[in-house]
Amino acid sequence: MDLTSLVPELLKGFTHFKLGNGVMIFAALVLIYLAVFKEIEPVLLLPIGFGCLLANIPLAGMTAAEGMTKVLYDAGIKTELFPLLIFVGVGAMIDFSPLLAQPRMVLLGAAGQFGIFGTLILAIALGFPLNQAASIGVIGAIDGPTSIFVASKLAPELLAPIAVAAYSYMSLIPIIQPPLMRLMTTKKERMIRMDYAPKPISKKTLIFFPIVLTVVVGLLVPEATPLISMLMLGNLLKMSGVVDRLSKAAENEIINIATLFLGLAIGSTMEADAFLNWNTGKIMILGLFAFSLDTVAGLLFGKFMSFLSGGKINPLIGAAGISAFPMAGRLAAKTANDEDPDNFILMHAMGANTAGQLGSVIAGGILLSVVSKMLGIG
Amino acid sequence: MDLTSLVPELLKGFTHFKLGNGVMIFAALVLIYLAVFKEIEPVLLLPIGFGCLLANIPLAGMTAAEGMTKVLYDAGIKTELFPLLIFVGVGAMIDFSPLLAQPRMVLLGAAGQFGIFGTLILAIALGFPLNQAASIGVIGAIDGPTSIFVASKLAPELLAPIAVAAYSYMSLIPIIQPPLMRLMTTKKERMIRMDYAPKPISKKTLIFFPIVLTVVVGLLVPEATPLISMLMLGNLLKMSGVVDRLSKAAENEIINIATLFLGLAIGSTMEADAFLNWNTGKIMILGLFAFSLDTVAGLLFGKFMSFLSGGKINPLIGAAGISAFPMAGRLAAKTANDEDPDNFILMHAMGANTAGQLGSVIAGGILLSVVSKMLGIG
Amino acid sequence: MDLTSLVPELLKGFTHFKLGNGVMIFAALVLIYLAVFKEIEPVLLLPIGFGCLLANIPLAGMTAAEGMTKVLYDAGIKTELFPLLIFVGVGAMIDFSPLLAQPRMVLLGAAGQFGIFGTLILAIALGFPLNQAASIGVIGAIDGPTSIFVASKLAPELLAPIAVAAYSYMSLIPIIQPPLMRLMTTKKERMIRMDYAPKPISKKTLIFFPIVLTVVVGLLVPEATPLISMLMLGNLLKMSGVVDRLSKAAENEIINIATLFLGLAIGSTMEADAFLNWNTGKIMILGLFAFSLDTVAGLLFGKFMSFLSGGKINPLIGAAGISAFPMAGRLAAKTANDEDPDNFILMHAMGANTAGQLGSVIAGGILLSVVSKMLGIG
Amino acid sequence: MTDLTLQSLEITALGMGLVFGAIILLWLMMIMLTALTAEKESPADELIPGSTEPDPDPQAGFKAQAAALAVALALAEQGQSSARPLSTPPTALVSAWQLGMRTSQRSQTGSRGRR
Amino acid sequence: MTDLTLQSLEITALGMGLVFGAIILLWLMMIMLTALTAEKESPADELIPGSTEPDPDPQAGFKAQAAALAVALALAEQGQSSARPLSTPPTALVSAWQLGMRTSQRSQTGSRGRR
Amino acid sequence: MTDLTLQSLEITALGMGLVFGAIILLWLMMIMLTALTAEKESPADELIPGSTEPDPDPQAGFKAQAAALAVALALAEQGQSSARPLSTPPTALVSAWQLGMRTSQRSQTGSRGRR
Ligand code: NA
Ligand code: NA
Ligand code: NA
Repeated sequence: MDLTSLVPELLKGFTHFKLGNGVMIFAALVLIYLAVFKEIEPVLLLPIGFGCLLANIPLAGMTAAEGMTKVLYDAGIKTELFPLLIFVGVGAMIDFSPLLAQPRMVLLGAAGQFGIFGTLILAIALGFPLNQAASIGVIGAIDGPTSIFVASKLAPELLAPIAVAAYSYMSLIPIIQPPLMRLMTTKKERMIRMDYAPKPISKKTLIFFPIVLTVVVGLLVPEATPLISMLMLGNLLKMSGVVDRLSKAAENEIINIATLFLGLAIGSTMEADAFLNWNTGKIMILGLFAFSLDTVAGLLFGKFMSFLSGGKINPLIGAAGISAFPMAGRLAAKTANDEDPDNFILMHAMGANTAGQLGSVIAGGILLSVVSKMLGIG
Repeated sequence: MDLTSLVPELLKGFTHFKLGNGVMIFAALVLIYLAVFKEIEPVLLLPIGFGCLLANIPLAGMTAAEGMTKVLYDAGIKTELFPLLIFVGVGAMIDFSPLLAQPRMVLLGAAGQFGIFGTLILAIALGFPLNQAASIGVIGAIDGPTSIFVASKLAPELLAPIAVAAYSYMSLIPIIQPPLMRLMTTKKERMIRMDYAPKPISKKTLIFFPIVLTVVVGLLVPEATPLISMLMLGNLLKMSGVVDRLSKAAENEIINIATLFLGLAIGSTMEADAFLNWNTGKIMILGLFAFSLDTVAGLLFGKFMSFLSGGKINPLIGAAGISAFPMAGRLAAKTANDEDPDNFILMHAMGANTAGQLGSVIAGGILLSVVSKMLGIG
Repeated sequence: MDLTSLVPELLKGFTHFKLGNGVMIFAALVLIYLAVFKEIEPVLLLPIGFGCLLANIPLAGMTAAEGMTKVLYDAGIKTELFPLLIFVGVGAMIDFSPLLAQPRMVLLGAAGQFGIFGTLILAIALGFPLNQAASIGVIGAIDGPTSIFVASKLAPELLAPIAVAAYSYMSLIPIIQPPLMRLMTTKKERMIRMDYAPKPISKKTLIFFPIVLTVVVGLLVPEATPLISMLMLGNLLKMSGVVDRLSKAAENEIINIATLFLGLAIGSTMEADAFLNWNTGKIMILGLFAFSLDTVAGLLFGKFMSFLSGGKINPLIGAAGISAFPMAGRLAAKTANDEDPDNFILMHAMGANTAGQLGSVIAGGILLSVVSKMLGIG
Repeated sequence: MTDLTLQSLEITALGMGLVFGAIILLWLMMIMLTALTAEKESPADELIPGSTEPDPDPQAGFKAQAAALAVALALAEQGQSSARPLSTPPTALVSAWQLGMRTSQRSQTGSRGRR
Repeated sequence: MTDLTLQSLEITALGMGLVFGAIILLWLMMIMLTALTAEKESPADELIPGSTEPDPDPQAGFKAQAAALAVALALAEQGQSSARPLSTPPTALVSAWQLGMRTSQRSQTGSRGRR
Repeated sequence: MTDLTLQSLEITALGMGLVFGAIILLWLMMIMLTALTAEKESPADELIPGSTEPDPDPQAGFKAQAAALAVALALAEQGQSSARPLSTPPTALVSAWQLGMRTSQRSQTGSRGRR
């Protein structure tokens, strides 16, 4: 054996290393840094960052035909299994009673979806084809699994930047929303107190709600059925109170394992050649636009509802209608509380926030339906 | 874009909705109702009902080529992985010491399988072909995973009604069995007390039992090996006492996740076109017959053993030999206790009940073997 | 139907039973005995033994095209998913601070890999082709997942005997190492006390370590990336402290389920025809040689470091550099303590032991790289 | 204005129209549902006045409180915590809010967080 | 009688015959097994007189009792429970039965349900 | 000496050389890493003097101790334990070692093992 012929073999890791890999490894380190030291959505950004790191180590073989992250991608992203399983777990953690106690709050969940379509328009204007523009727009659903589900159907090639934008900005909600809240509302509006003496919600209502919602949304927007039904399945497991074993499994094992694998698989698509281009940059900017537009539209609709109600509704809860569950709800309540320490609108904000969760899934399904039809693939 | 052309697109959920879908959604609601409000086998009937709901929402795509429930079906039912994993968990929960303390009780586990073959005869008479008749007969095993395992091998097209019949009637055991018990036994027989001074069972015996049983049954009835071996693996994990991690995983994560996915996947086969026909109705009736015949045969054999023992055996424990573990065992003890508040035959009944579990798996394997041979597929 | 024609059908389990099956079932019982009654690596030897039992019950169909253990093998061994998932869990249980506090200990992790190459030479001499010889050599990594990962790439046909040798001897470490320790060191050497006043390790260091290590090893030895990265992912999940859910899932659900399935799948490859041959016997002997050579080389290097340090290093910690984490580390400390009850070298031994874990993975990757290159498959 | 831009505006109009349409139908559904399933008799235990803690599983509340107490004890002893669950559900959040009031009312001993 | 009916009767006779045959072999196996593996010496801890709680893991009994106690406490505090595990294994059932006797004998404090 | 034997010696020389080379680079990396990431200020809580219990999660230590205590109690009551975790990690081992010293210093009550 000629030892000198081994030199390229020994250095292959370095000789195959491209500048882009370096850039992406730096990006991976930034994601991990945000996750670990800033605690920004760590359960997702840490695995995504680590997956990105692995994808940019040359010849490591993790993303190759039989590599581990490829296996996970094929098993859970291509089949859409992971986002749906995550939704089963999320459903088991959601409580719809604040919304059921004040049903009109559900309208705020519709207003908080303007960002989806506004972003779609802008993405078209920036030259993205319709399928990609719609996938980018769905960042405005401000809900991870919905974004991943729609993007993996319409434009899987953009999955990584869309998922990264969705989760990064979601964790930046406490930085993005408050300035817009203060800009769009007057101090007087923010100080509006809301009575909380809603009609009682029976256990029966809480059990029927996920079932009826699945059927109604399923008939209205078949494309939203996978997402909404898994969210509602999780909720039903929890609310029924008779399948403690299953709801615990949904809230723990199933969501934890799906989250870890989903993060790794998505991160592993961030290989330099595929990820490092202007589109990624544009998507990051469009994502920020989507988040802002959603918030503004939500607040405007909140002001409109406040006006209609004769000033009995605090428009801040409109900002909770964007989804970003449960951070946006908490943040709206906190902003009102900051203005007036005796003002508690948490229950109303959580009602709007769960409505936003529903609205996001429905809007995602509608977008999928309309765009598939136009592209002739529906 | 012509907006009027969109109307069919918007209403497609409704226009594709057939009467049969409505009927099946009603059936799904009944299953969910039984699970949630009557607590009838909720861990299975709730997911089955929800899966049925999803399968009958038109165009929802869950059961389509790449839909989630299709993915789960292919991963766990077609491969028979889910029923086998459930058996690992069940095995970890079974305790064979009451049976090992009174080995003759094992005979009751054979008597409780007459229902399988009686139902097969009746199904043949009703015009079912042999493979389907045998699958229907195995409802009389009165054990969910066994029924699913055999049916998925011989007649996968009947899996849904068979699974629904098996689990529904299993949960109706407290309604089906007591009248038959009172009909078939005299008050004097029901009042027979049984001494419980069995010989002690060593830990070594409890560890060797699942191993030896696997080998013996494996050699006698190779077709029963997958089921019996997974049941015994779970039992060995538990009894060995040295792999706490694994037995906990079997009893919790593995069985919970497999149960949820199995329920969803089976429910999703209940699409109106495939499910709504006379055969389903016949299967439901044949299933009830299977349960009744098993109970009667078990009681008759109990009376025979009582006679042989000179009246020292309470024939009620024969009804526990049908499997339906552990409800049937509890029920037999309760019936004796109702007749005479000082009569405790729980340990004997549990011995017969675990024997029934073994007998059901063995009978399922024998049925599979004989029928495969006759059909020339063995 | 002619009943006499059924006799062969009824006895098929026995008529297909070969002497080899009997031998292998006996071997399975020995493995289970060691696991249950001697508590030798029970979480692996029990499932391996049980899988071996199943593989040798004729016609049971578990290892057939659609059988359960075949499904598990294809899903987790062929894809290398199970050993990698186990490493995620192991990583979450490893603590690198003793090593980071005394970085020079890492050299002992290199010395403890001589056994890999020594065994390879011997295997070549015994007539094994290069790919098989290298797979046998990697038993000397003394780390289960590394052995399985390398063997499944280079010589999957030898997976079963290699895995059995690796795990059996690993559990015999307390019997294999002490005589060699006493043989290779003087009483005076064994009594050397080591100060433990290392420099403090910050939380930041513990978080950066797994990340930097992944990149450095990934660039140096791309073939080691899958193993090292999953080990480091688990460690990062734990050390970051922000993803409690995920690190708990890694340490519990993920590793437990992967371990059970891996054991069953590997055991199921121990079918008599494939397993019972001289090669298996040779591999068992070569494996013992690998363990011994590793220990001797580690001790010699420990003596060398002791000499260089002017007698401040206890050479016993060299024996902990073989990997076999964490038994070897504990054993080295115990041996020193037996000689002098006031001598505590546990922290130093654990540093060397974690170094051995890293060295084993790196050596496995290097072996894979060099041998693949030579065989022209790299 | 290009065809594409027109198309995107159409999608927006159609999409938001459908979203509002669907949501309004949901609103009606919720009103009907709450009306139809409201408890006639009002046993205090069954009626949960818009609480975010519906206690379908009556132990859940107990567990949540026990867990919260256990966490509080642990925090008091340790000074800080960096453990962070996956996007804390609102139940936990609001429960913590309610916990303050409840714990002041009851003095429970021996509570323990179980899985 | 048709051929099919005859065939089904044959299957029944053969099937039940084989079931009884296999079960009788199991019976013999169990008798031999219990005879061969019976403990010669009889340390009270090792011999479990037909108990359904074989305690292969000695902590299991403790855990089951601790869990049962914890549940009992929780129930007492909450009034009712609708949580229902997957087809409760008989061990749990009989343990509950035995629990009554045991708890009356021992007064244990500090028990805690762990996973 | 055959070609094959020569080849295997070559692999050994090359392989062990590379292993030592890689390990030496790791050594340098570790020295640099610890130097670069060492805490300048030294708040006692942040600096863990080579402890095997780095407490990235400050509750971990507490939990480990609580669990250890719970196990100890259980063992004391039951007499023996055959439960055995998957190759006990060294943390647990060394923690147990440190536990002795720590428990002698603090008298903690109400600790409970949680998941
Ligand atoms: Na939204
Ligand atoms: Na039966
Ligand atoms: Na090694």
